Amino acid sequence: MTSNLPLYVIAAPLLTAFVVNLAGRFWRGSVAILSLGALVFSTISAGLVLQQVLTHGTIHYTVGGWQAPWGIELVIDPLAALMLLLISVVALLATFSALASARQELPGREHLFFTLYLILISGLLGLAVTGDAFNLYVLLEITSITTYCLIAMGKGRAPLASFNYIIMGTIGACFYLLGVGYLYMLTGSLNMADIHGILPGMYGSISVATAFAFLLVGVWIKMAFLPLHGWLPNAYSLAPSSTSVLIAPLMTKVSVFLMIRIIFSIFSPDYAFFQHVGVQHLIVWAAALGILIASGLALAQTDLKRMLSYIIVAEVGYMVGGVWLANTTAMTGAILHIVNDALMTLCLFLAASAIVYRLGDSKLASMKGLYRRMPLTMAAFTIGAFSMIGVPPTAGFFSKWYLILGGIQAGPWAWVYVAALLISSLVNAILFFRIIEIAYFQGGGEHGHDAVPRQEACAWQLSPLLLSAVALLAIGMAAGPLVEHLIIPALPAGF
Amino acid sequence: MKTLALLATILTGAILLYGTADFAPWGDPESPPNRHLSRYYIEQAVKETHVPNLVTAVLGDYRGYDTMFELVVIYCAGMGVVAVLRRSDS
Amino acid sequence: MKNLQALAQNGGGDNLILQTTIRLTVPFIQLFGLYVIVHGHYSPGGGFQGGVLLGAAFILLALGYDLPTSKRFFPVRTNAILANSGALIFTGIATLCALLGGYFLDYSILTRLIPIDPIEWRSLGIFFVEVGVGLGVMCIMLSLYWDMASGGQMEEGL
Amino acid sequence: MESMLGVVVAKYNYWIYVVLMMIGFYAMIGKRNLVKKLLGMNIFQTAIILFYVSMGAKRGGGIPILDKEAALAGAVKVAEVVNPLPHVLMLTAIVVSVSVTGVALAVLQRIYKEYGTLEEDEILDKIGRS
Repeated sequence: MTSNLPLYVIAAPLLTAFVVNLAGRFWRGSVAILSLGALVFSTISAGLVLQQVLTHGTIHYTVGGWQAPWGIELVIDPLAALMLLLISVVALLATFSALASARQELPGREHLFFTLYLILISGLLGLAVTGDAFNLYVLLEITSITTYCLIAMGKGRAPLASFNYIIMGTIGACFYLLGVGYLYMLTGSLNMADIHGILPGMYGSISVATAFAFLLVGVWIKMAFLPLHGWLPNAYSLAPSSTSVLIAPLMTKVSVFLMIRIIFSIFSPDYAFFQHVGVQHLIVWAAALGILIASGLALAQTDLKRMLSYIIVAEVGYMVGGVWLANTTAMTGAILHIVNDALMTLCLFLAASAIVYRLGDSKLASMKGLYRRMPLTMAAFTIGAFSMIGVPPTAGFFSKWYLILGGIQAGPWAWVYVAALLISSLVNAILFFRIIEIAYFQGGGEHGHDAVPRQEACAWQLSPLLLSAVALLAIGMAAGPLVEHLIIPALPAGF
Repeated sequence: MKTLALLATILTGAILLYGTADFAPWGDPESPPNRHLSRYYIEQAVKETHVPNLVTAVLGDYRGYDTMFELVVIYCAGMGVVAVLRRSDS
Repeated sequence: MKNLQALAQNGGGDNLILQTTIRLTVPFIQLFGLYVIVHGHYSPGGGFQGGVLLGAAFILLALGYDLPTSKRFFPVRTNAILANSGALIFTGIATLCALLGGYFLDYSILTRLIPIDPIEWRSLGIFFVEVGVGLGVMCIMLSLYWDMASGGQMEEGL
Repeated sequence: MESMLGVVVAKYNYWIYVVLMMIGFYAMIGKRNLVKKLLGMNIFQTAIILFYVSMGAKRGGGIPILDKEAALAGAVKVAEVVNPLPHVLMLTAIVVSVSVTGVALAVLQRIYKEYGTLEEDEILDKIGRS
């Protein structure tokens, strides 16, 4: 009899979502208390689960007490436990900021907003631990539906962006479902471990290859891997800031994690990477091309949130490429980059949300003199930006380091990926120094220092922002031990 | 644009049809999906849950976790529609 | 003819036959919906199907009369509260099983509350869960119709 | 040629679902009217439901509702009962598809209020002009 702790991590936000919806109608203040309470509980439990998994090994939790192939099984391996902790920490930090923005952007609809918000978090947590291929589809749809609604709650063009996302997201989910159907037709099972055990006998089959392709394409659409990225920039930049602080850091990273799950838990690295070397090379090259194109598009943007959205698309290329380089170093880099990128994106989007909260929009042109107006916000933004560029003491440097080393290790065919990574870092530097130039050197100069009154974002937004910036520095400082004790054990088995 | 869409559609359909090559023919009682899990459900579900309707037994118990999230999905849709459309919600 | 057009323009074009038919059939539709939920163990049916039927009964009221009538029979606030309770019944029972020391959703552990045969509890647990599903689906279906038909204004329907 | 025909006849269910799915998929990515895209999405999802249900079919199989006494005595012939699992999965998929359709319709109403049209080209025109 194992403990129920992993499930409480998922159940706490889910149950609270319903209670928030009920209680929020009568007393607005309860929304903040309940959501924060549930997420603090989830974070602590997730920490305990991670510790338990690291000491005692993978937990197999059978929901309803039914043994694995018959019932639904949750598999909490070290990587899944790490994702649990990452998701709950990021969600907790984002919630502080979302509470403040939601009060400003969606007055009177906070209880509805936070109902969907908590269910989204619960769905993401569920995705991290599920060991059942069909259950993964259901959870994928939960995260999608809540995201569609949360984006459509924005003003102006937001519903149109949301509709495009609905069409693309449904294509992705349906492709995934088709892939699961093909696997079910071939193996008669839905449990990932069970499929993993049956499949090796039929690896030569065309049907297995088709299933693999459709599963991958489905997840790629969800994570906006470059040729399939069309929906992301609009959806993330037009969503209310209270939404984008949660979905921008988490959705794409969880999808990358799902890709790792599909490759390692359903199929095997041998099949995915080495059976057809040409496919592996093609995907890494596509990732490299994706990084370059997305970085180029980011350069053309004049809006902060839109620019950050294109950077997210580029970062997806880093991680997909890192996974498909298929060596231990690159895999370490990819997993470390999932953690780092979630925190970096969180930091940058929290800063963007604070800026929108004060300025009303996120146009680069209106950010003049922002260093004098909001010094702490911009300081944290700068740390996030440095991390995104990959400046040494910050977290971003180390994951890029591992990725580049992995690229070099993979052999001469991967030089495109390494080059793309370096060029994209350079482009990021240009991007962020342009913002720093606008916000630090332009505006306010001719009127002296007192022309712009100091007007910091409210404490609800500032504290998580500063915390995430400190976390980036701390991860950077402690990168060595972190990789050794957390990332290396979390590398998927068979590697 | 339309030609591109048509090509993509035909390509997807062709891959999907080509991928059915190794499938058992329709209605084969010995095909993998009819052999592996379903045999256990048909033989054991009534003994283990006392529910003669196998679909209900599997839906409510063996895969109850799915069903829970299924209810959450439709709940989300309801609340989401209220959040997106309704202006006069008190 | 002119009279009818004037009636339709004033929104008074209510159809007596339609309304009487709906008034007569709604109770039977609801009864059938309850039957489908309750009898899900022995015949095709279950929470979703029955919930949709129950919701359809109220939607029929809103179609034949108007939206305010259906709101009088089933107030908006009650709808929201029942939808939440439906979802809470399911997740609550699931969590209760975990809190009692079993696995999540392991209904047989509920014997610790009321000591009957664990396998009977599984059957009973499925039933409770289906009731929660039916409640939730009924409210959500009606709420979806309200919002769609009135564009979120909640004043007049189709 | 004959063998090709034999293959098609033995697996005609897949042909039907693929054709249906292609219709839906084309509508989703090729049509310029947003409602048509939504309808395409519904056709697509229906095709997948058809695919799953056809997987569980068994020649000579009956409905998956058993006689309780016979089942408890272990007297059920597996060959006479169709596979219940795809039906369970598709109940879930149907609910998901209903939910997505609902949300999409609500979003479409918002778009219509904003732009007064549901033709993608006209909407893009209006965005470009403003």
